[in-house]
Amino acid sequence: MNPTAVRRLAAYEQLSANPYRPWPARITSITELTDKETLFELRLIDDDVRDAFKFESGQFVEVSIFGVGEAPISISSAPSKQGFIELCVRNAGDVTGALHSRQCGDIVGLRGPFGRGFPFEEMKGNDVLLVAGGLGIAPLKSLINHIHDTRHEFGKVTILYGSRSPEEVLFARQFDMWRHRDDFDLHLTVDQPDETWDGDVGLVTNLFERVDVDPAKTFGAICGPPVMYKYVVAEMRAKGMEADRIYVSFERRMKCGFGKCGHCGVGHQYACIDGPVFNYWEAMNLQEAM
Amino acid sequence: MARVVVLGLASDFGCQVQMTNMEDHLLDVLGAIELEYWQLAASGHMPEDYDVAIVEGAVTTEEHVELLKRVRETASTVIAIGSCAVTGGIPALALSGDLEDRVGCVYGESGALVACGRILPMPVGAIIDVDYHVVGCPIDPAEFVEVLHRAIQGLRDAVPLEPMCATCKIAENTCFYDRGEVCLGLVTRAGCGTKCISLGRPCTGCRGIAADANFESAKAIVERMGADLDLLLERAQLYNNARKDLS
Amino acid sequence: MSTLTVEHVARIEGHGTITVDVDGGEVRDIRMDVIEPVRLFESMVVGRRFDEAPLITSRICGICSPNHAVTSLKAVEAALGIEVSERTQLLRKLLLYASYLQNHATHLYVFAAPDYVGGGIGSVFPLATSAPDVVQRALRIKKLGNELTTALAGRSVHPITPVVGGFSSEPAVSVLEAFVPRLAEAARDAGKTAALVATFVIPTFEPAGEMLAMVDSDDYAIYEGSVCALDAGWCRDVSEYRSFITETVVGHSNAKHSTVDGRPFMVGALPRVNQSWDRLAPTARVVASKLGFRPVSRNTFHNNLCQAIELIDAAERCASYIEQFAAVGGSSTPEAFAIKSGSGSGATEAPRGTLYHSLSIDDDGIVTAGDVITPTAQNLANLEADMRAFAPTVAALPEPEFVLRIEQLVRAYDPCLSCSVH
Amino acid sequence: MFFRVMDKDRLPDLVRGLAAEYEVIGPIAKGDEFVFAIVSDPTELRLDYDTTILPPKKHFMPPTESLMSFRVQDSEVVGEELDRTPRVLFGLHPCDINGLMLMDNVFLQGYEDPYYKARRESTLIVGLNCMPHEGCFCKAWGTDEVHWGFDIFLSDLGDRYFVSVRSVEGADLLDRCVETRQITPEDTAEFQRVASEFQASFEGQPDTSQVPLLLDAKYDDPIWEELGSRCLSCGACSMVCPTCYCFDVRDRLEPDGQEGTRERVWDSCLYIDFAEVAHGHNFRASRAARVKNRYYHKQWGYLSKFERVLCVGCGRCASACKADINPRIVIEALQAGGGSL
Ligand SMILES: Cc1cc2nc3c(=O)[nH]c(=O)nc-3n(C[C@H](O)[C@H](O)[C@H](O)COP(=O)(O)OP(=O)(O)OC[C@H]3O[C@@H](n4cnc5c(N)ncnc54)[C@H](O)[C@@H]3O)c2cc1C
Ligand code: SF4
Ligand code: SF4
Ligand code: SF4
Repeated sequence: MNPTAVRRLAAYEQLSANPYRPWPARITSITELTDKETLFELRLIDDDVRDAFKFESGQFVEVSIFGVGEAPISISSAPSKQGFIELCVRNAGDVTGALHSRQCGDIVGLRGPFGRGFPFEEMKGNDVLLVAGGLGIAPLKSLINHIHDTRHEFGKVTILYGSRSPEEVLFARQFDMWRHRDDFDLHLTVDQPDETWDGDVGLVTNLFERVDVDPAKTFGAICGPPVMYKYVVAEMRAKGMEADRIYVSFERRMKCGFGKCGHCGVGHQYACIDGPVFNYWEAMNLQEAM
Repeated sequence: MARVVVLGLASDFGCQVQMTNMEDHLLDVLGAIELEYWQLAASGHMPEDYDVAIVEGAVTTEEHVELLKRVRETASTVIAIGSCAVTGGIPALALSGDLEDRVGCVYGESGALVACGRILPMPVGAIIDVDYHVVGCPIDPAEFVEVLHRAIQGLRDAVPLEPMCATCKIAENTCFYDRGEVCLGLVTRAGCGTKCISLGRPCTGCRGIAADANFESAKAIVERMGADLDLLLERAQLYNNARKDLS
Repeated sequence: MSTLTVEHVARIEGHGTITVDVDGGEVRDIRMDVIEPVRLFESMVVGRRFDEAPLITSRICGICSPNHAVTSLKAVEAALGIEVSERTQLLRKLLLYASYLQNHATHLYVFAAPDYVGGGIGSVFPLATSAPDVVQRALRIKKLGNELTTALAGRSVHPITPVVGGFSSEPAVSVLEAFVPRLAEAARDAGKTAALVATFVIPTFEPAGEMLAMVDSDDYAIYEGSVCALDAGWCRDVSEYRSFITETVVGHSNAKHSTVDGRPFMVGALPRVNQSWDRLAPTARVVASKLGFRPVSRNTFHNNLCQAIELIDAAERCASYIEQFAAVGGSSTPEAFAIKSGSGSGATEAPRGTLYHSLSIDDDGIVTAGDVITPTAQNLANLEADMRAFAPTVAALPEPEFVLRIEQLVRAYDPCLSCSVH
Repeated sequence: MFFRVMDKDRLPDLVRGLAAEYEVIGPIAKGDEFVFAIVSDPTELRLDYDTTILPPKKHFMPPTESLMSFRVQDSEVVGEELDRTPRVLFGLHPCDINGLMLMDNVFLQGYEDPYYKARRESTLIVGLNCMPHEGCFCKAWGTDEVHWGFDIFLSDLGDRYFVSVRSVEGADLLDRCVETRQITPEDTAEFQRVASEFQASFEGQPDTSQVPLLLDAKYDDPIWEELGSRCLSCGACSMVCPTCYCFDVRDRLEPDGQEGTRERVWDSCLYIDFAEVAHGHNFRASRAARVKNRYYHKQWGYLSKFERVLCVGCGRCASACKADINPRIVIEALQAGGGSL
């Protein structure tokens, strides 16, 4: 093996030797998206660890702020972009709050990537229907960007995204641009519009009237607040999509991220290692899933 | 650095004494804050402005009420320490019966002189919003420091929600109910490491009733274990007399 | 006439305000207003079960809670006719003395010293940088006292293990023995403390109050003994305390005032050292003598030095109690007893002076009446008398200086105002 | 595996021999009960114990343990120690050895847990046969016997122990510490007799054959509400369980706020906030849901992953639970058709 490969392998082993140990990462960019959500770009400091860090869309990292704690956060950037990751974080409590008070250049800890992501390879050659509610766009954003970077390998790509209000629309600027592209069919809706809003109004499920789905060659991907799944799945099923072509990403309380701490149980599975992305066929049979 | 004041209402100062009882760390803690006023330990006047107010003691006078309102306007963070401040504690025992009778009992006919401005005892939270709670009678110095750091960092309050029994098992104590004795651990906030129980005394509930206590079930347990239900109910009042829902 | 007030006097336990009426440079009147709110403990024990009385009354004071707990236990035991074992008594004495270590160290270094050291620095905290060894010494003694109380009683504030008839749990002998070398060090630290206190510049001041303390024929009295009056020369059984101490409610203070034979009186370290000088540990006596202290002293300001002397004594005595504990047999497991009606009282010497508790219990073990007299409550009348006598001698000083002197006098008593308003 | 016989009066030799090289932990009395604790003198050992308050898991995953210490300012890990103290756990009953093997599945498969692994690798297990006590229902799960998972196993034959030796370390140890002898046909016969007597002394073990099926069928049974109304959410059951492994991770700062420790502490799925996520959504807000989860995870969820049930029938949770929630009774009630206990 060449020396670089050996070094990388060593770094990789180090990475996995103690999965509880966070690796220092520097915040290299901070973009405020809304009042509560901010996009953080992070770079692992150690070159070899950074090179060894490979992930899939839908996977998450544990963000670690020593003295405060850890929080699982989905990676929002695409695996096709290497050397950094983006996290879209809502200020929801201790760790996420502490992260929001950090500045560019500050160091935080990262562990991961953990969990099962979306079956990107399997999705290739198909249409994709992505449905996000609120912060659920965070993991889907990674998938969307990844698809974007390999756009020619996919059929029709439809994105349905519901937010509470126009101020809460995440990645608004980017989506605004995308609305005018014809390789992405993007629909935004808000529950409570204001005078600036010229898009749809109502629940994300209302948008289904506008989409045409070829159930045999479409994959669905859903992420949003707990109440949303049932209704969105029902719409997809109504369009004739099979349960095993729908993927859902779940949020649960998590401490370790790799199947030990027991917090993220969903039925007989753990959201951290068996998910967070579940095939709906599996999820259907999980107690407490939806 | 956070500018901190320490205030005492009606109490025995035990919690403030506990704050000094971490000899090894006192100076470290003081290094992490700017202590602006602490009547017990330093001369000086209460400053106009400060960030964190640490309040010990129950509210028992109109003056306390006024003071707390001012404190709430000034401080961004209020920490209530000790049972007196958090649940009304032992001072709230004076809630049962008639205040005038009580004053008469202690001060005789001259009672009116001293009772002036005296009101029924209340926890601090009955007057103002409290951001952080350090429970116990007295508080545990280490727990105090932990909460202080949480407060300085702006983390959320983290009083355990569950009752005592898990810690009691971790300490490998034999349950008092196995001997037919009443223990308030069934419903009392965890977090003290079951100090009393490990030293052979049943929990008297000084940390207050746990947010997630199942009091109804506890009563059934006491009866089933052949222990004294009246005693459970009375003991539950000892530090929780300001609550009306425990019977 | 103008009025000078010192609100919320710092570095004392509890809230008090000094009010001085001045007329043309002359002090007309001076008062100690205990504004600490009334707490009604005596009424709160009524209706509760007898075994809760020690637990409740321990909450009168967080500084001398071991004394309140033990004194209340003595009252309960007297009411129920329970005799505790020698082992229990020994552990209780050890507990009380251990709490002296932490009490006196805190008072001398944290409360009193800032008045005298470095020209009145207001708090002990600046000393951490200017005289770190002094602060370290203070913390060392305090910590030892706390750890020893914790080893005995589970924690240093509001003891857990002392229960009616004995202890719910006792430490292993080896745990206590590990304290002995540290106690020897503490005795040396206490010696240095006494030397430091002896450098405090205090006025010559001979007030006229009586002095009361418990006296025991064969021990420095803290756990048992009879109460003796220094001037009057009598000794009485503690159970008669109501017959020799008269309490009156005064208008300006939430704490009652006490007199004996119609005179105000002082309790605390000075009266104790005055009356039990011969029973002090020899080293304590030697150090005291070297520092120029001779009993009997009437100077209230000597109370601080006497506390330092008691610190030495406490360190020595704790070590010897631990030795005795290793040798004494028996058990501290609570004695068996039957609940019956009765009344009883108990007293101990708390760091600040004699503490009395009494209780009446009915057939079901429910408390029907309670009474407590704390040391500070006894001292207040004397403190005011002292202030009246002392103020004119310093009235000519500039105001801040005047206030400091008056506060020095107040702190010499190591008052515990929240205690006084139980 | 091979077998030896050791006379009972040699036991102190064995313990002392072990103590020379290892920290020896065994059952000792605490009040009227027993606990696993460091044995400083062989006479303290109470090999006649029925069960202990806490199971041996506390020696592999302490109630509170430091994962690492850190410096706040630059997010550096400044300390991370694995506990490799050589230890012997002496006198474990089969249920507890089985319990450890169930813990192994969690902590040694997939991502290895280095803290658990380090302790596990440096600990020898000396097993001991037992007789069922009132609360045992190990036989119902087949955890009354153990064929591996120990280094040596002692079976009490009255005046001697029948010693089963499983590992090389076990064999070495025995060689070094104590005098043993070859087994005779009489020893084997007696060993068999004791084993049969043990098997015969189980009374009324619940029928567990249908448990997973029953749980599937009885998901909405009123029994869960009934249990929920009783449960104190105290978590005692999880603490005393040899197979409950859930934990929380907390950061604790030193008083100066500059450094701190990241700690792992035992957690319980019965606590109200166990499955609560940000913004207050609680996936198991009711006590009933939480009690039910304990049963579903142990007797169904874990089973689906590791083909074993996460219970060894030790009965500890039943005696720790003041609310009288007892898996054995729950199983029997479900088997009897559910509806109520
Ligand atoms: C796989 C996965 C992916 C995720 N991806 C993202 C993402 O991309 N972006 C994102 O922003 N979030 C994401 N989350 C959610 C995120 O992990 C949580 O918001 C975060 O863990 C909150 O942590 P915290 O320390 O900030 O909040 P905490 O301080 O831990 O507060 C949140 C928790 O504490 C509870 N709580 C709050 N107050 C109290 C109280 N007073 N007493 C008791 N409990 C209380 C809350 O209900 C909640 O359970 C994801 C979660 C998972 C599981
Ligand atoms: S009831 Fe009391 S003694 Fe029993 S387990 Fe709970 S805390 Fe422990
Ligand atoms: S669930 Fe109960 S019986 Fe089963 S292993 Fe755990 S403690 Fe023992
Ligand atoms: S021990 Fe019993 S009461 Fe406590 S959480 Fe477990 S099941 Fe509920």
